[in-house]
Amino acid sequence: MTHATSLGLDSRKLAFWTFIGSECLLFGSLISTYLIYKGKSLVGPYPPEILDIPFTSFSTFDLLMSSLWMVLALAAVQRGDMKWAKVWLFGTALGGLIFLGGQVYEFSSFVHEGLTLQRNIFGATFFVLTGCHGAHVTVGVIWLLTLWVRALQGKLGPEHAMTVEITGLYWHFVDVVWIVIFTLVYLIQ
Amino acid sequence: MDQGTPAHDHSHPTAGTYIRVATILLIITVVEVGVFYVPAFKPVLVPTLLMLSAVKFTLVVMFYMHLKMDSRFFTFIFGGPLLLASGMMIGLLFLFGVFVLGR
Amino acid sequence: MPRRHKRWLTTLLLSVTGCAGPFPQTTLAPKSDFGIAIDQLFTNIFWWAVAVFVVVEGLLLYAIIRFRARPGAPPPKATHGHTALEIGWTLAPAVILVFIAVPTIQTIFRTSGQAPDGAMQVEVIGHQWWWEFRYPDLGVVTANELHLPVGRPVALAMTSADVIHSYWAPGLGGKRDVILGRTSRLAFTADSIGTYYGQCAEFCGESHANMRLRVVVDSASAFDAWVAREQAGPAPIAPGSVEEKGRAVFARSACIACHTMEDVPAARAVIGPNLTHVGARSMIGSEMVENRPDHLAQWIANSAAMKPGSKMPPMVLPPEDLTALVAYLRSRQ
Amino acid sequence: MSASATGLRSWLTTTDHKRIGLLYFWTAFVFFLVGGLEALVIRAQLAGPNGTLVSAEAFNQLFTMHATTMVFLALMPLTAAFFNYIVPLQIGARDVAFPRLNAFSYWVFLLGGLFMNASFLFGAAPDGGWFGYANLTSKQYSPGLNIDFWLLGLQILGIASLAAGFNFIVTILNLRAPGLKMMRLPVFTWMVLVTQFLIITAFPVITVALVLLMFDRFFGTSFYLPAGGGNPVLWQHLFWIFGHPEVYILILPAMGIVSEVLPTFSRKPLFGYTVVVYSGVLIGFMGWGVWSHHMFSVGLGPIADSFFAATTLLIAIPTGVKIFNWIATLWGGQIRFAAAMKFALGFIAMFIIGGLSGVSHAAPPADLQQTDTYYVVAHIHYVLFGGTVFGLFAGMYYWWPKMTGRLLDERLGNWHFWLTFIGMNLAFFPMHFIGLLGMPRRIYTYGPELGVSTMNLVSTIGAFLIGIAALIFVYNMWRTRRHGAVAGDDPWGGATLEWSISSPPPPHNFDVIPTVASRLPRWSATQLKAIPEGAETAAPVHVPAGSWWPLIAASSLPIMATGAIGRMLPVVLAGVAILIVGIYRWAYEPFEA
Ligand code: HEA
Ligand code: HEA
Ligand code: HEC
Ligand code: CUA
Ligand SMILES: [Cu+2]
Repeated sequence: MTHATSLGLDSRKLAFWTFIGSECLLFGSLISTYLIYKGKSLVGPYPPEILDIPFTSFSTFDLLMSSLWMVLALAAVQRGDMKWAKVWLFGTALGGLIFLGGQVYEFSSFVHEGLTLQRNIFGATFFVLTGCHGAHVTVGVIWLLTLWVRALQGKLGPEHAMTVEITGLYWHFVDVVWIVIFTLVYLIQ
Repeated sequence: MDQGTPAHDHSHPTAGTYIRVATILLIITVVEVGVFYVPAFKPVLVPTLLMLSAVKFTLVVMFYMHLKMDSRFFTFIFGGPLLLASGMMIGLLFLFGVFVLGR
Repeated sequence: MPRRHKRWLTTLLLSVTGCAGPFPQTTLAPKSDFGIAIDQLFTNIFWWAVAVFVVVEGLLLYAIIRFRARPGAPPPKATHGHTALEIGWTLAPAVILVFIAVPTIQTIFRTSGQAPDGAMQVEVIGHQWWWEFRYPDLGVVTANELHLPVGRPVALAMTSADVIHSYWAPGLGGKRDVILGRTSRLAFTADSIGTYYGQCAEFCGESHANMRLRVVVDSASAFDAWVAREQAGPAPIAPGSVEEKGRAVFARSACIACHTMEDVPAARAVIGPNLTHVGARSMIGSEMVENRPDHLAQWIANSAAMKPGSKMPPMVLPPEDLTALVAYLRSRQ
Repeated sequence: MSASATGLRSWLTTTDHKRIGLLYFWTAFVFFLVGGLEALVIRAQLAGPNGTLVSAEAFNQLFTMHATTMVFLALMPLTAAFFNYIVPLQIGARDVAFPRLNAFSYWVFLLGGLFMNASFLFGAAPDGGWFGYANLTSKQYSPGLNIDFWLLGLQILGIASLAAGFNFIVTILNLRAPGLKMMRLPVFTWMVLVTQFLIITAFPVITVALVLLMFDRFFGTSFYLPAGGGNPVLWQHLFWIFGHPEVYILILPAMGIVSEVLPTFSRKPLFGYTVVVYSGVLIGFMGWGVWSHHMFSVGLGPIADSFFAATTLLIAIPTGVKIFNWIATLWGGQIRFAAAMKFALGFIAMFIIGGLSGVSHAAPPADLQQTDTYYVVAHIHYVLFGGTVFGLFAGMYYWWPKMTGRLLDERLGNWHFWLTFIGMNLAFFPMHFIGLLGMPRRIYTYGPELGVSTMNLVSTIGAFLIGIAALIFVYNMWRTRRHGAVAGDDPWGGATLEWSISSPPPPHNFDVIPTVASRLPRWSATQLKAIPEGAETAAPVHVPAGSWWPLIAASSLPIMATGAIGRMLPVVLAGVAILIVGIYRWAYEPFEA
């Protein structure tokens, strides 16, 4: 796989950055939809009545931390320090799981308070946007756990640093999207 | 940009840098949430929050995703679509007359 | 000046195609300020396009003929570019585009649907697959046949009851989509008396092709007479007449679930066209068929046979009831 | 055709870009015939007033499927066939960057196309028009399965395009032969690169638009329904934000092909290479800022209309620059009228007409009379048929010998060209008048009083002429298999790398990866040396064995879609399971490319 390439860049990494570029448009469209429909709900619950800022701030914190664990995991793999790599990889996945748990809790409490997909346009746009992000987190968690298991099996080593780096790119991108969502959906009501 | 650039050994930043970035990110997040709760900020809330989240965005992309040290090419591949996405969002918001900044 | 070009184009058209007019939906013979503004703009662009076409295709043809391979000719000289030329053929189109863009933008603002004060207000509502026209100031509601006075500005405020349609009467100007939950506007002044044909221009489902309309532009007095008749309320019915029987059939049938009929108190529904003056319309089913007794009877018995997908279900009635009903409808002048 | 393995299995598991290119070609060509057949039925119905050949319902399905098939199942994949076959050869690579992903793209495309067309078996072919405007596509107004097939089918096809997009961007950027700098790339490869960027940025937008529609139809949300606070106009914006770049996705590869064919058959390098490349990039970029020109009749307000009119008009400049450079390429050349060249010249001539009618659409007030009439239908067929299809035919005649080792017959090619050329002008030129005289598009019938009956008849005759021409071409392809003249490595005297190897190329393409020292490596004697023609094969080149996993992973998508159509959750989950297994096995399968 590692022929000399024209740009001197790893092909998989290049492909992955193109993919991330493409994802920008995906989330851009979803976020646009959310913003366009902001304040267009015909019936409540409306965002200020239902969004829980302290709770979501914690989720945000958690996701930011998991990004830190991710870079540390990559640094460990690059050093060849597989012991710490396992720790950080698992930590990152755990951060993702906590975030997802929070989202499950948030969604179910919203549904409890009467906000569903069908209830109003806020519900529809909110669930589809954050749900799409959540789906990305889920994929990321599975991916991270896969790497972690392979690390436990001893099948992941410094020679796979690029794989870990790409996983990291994905994970940080998901984090970056959340940074935007947190501001546009939660803080700017 | 073409031939011969050997896979340049983009020295990844050290754990120290990562932790410093994380600290800044956390502080910004705290400020964001704080600003949200302080009534005095109401008039400038939206621009402030947009700016803060842009800073966070940039930090993560620059340091955690290594765009700062990595090949310029990645910046281009990511920046182009990001630009299109932003243009599309701004255009759509204008067209639907919900330009949030102007509220 | 623009009129001359237009006639020129129509003549070309006739000679090229061997088709005989009249073209009831032509966009090339507009009879309103709105239509004329569009036509002038289009004529302008058309001639620029002709000029570009002649020059560029001419060059292409010349090159093809002049530079075809000849046996034994020396190999061509390799040219890789020519800066002055390149700048030239970037600038030339740019200049032409300025000549197109300026009148375009001027016309956009002139035709943006802003009506002058005192314009006659008409509400247009698109339905699958017919048109409802309401005159809020006159208290008149009709279907598929829009009546307008000549020389008086008109402001159309348009929306849809279901999917997206597009109101279009080419002789009086361009089209505009009508969309549920949104009001679109058109404004124009018709400058000639006559009947203008048009149809729905946005694909709206099975009978999109059959969602036609006509605009009857009348003199002020004739228009006023039409309004007076529409405002007059239902035509009286002689006791014991077949029309009276027909009214009874109407009143006890499903018709009242969908239609408004002023002299049938129970019939106030707005799913289908208002039938109070249905007898005065020249066509039924949005220009599907002439308004004749036999057509009405067929329509009521099975409208979908005339108009695929019609939202009016087949009405099964005994023949004599149907005859009476048709007579009654015919009498709703 | 790669000589090594044969048999069904080798095709199902192939990861060779040349084989995948051929698979793309034949699949897309069949879809082209199907889409053309649908067009012929449309034309037969409209041959005279009050046509009764098909019902209103069937007609609506026909034009929807005609356009959807032509755009997504015929023209895009035909361009993809050339990306696959030619791009790696032009850049001196042994394969694309991700051969298995490439196979995956093809299988997803094939299965997505079959899924969409399976709707015919249920009498529920999509019928909302190719841009499926909301709210006609809502459950309320389209209760059948028609729209479900359409939206799920498009969603699947989008995945195929996206996957191919990433693959080709990386291939072109990263697998170029030594010395092949970006500004030495053949123009075709350049245009492919621009196209792929458009694909990876435009398709996510329609993906979102379709996801929202899917939620409306499957889960009762109101994204496009005013009754629940939604807005049908949002669909139009999202669709055209995708849709306009999509039309450039369709034309840029054809422009690239023409930029290869013209120099070869004029024996002159492309005039203004740099400008042609940059104008292509510019067209792609500007294509992002014009989408609302499809929505002038919505009434977005004078400011928005003026903005989009201006941006749209601007695109005429880089397009014009290309046209002038092509003409300058011919100027002073030695033009040989091979069929490939005829189609390339036809492309220029016809595309100008389509571009000029486009400019007349770009003036919003004028468009208020033109939009949704046959005048637009004329525009789209001059650019799509006169443009893209002509370009593709040029490419087929040009590269056929490289792909099969035999030349297409030129005499039949001559007939093919002239019949197509005459047929298309008969078919589509009258549509300008038909539209200006007031015939809307998408109507299954019209009255004799409209005065357009004769012109419609002429148009129908033209369409059938195109059909005959297409049959001649099919016969030509068939005949050539055995009786075509043997091509040799380089029948045309082409300038680019693909002509330096045998026809068809060996599985590994290049015995020795060439070193490139100029834009036209085969045209200057000094450069020719750089290509070790017939050089000793160095070490035997390893060719990967192929893989089942792309096909298996791809098959999960129509399974999920079938589950969704039938509202059968277990089937959807089965599809998901297959996908996951497929991805894991794929990821950890030993594979060397
Ligand atoms: C291959 C596909 C393709 C291409 C290349 C184009 C190219 C262009 N298109 Fe077209 N278009 C379509 C495919 C394409 N289009 C399709 C499929 C639709 C309809 C979709 C649907 O509704 O179903 C459509 C519809 C469409 C509309 C909406 C019409 C309507 O629905 O009302 C408009 C409006 O502005 C438009 C404009 C243009 C313009 C300005 C160009 C320009 O890019 C053209 C530029 C080229 C030239 C101008 C000619 C060469 C230039 C010169 C020789 C220089 C000198 C010229 C001048 C100074 C003018 N197109
Ligand atoms: C993308 C490219 C593309 C191509 C190549 C074509 C090709 C053709 N198109 Fe198409 N068309 C569109 C894209 C295209 N079209 C689009 C986007 C629309 C808008 C749809 C909408 O409104 O939603 C449209 C709409 C459209 C309409 C308007 C329908 C309406 O509004 O009601 C018409 C009408 O004449 C038409 C005709 C044709 C014809 C005659 C051809 C001819 O060029 C076809 C040539 C014919 C063949 C190549 C047939 C060859 C095959 C055989 C002879 C039989 C083979 C045998 C077997 C398969 C067994 N097209
Ligand atoms: C379920 C609703 C429904 C019922 C019941 C119904 N109609 Fe209709 N009717 C419609 C609709 C909708 C139209 C418009 C159809 C079109 O043009 O596409 C219509 C059109 C008509 C027209 C043509 C009007 C015009 O101006 O073109 C007549 C006449 C008519 N209906 C008479 C009747 C009579 C009489 C009955 C009862 C025997 C009846 N309708 C019952 C819905 C209904
Ligand atoms: Cu209403 Cu088309
Ligand atoms: Cu467009």
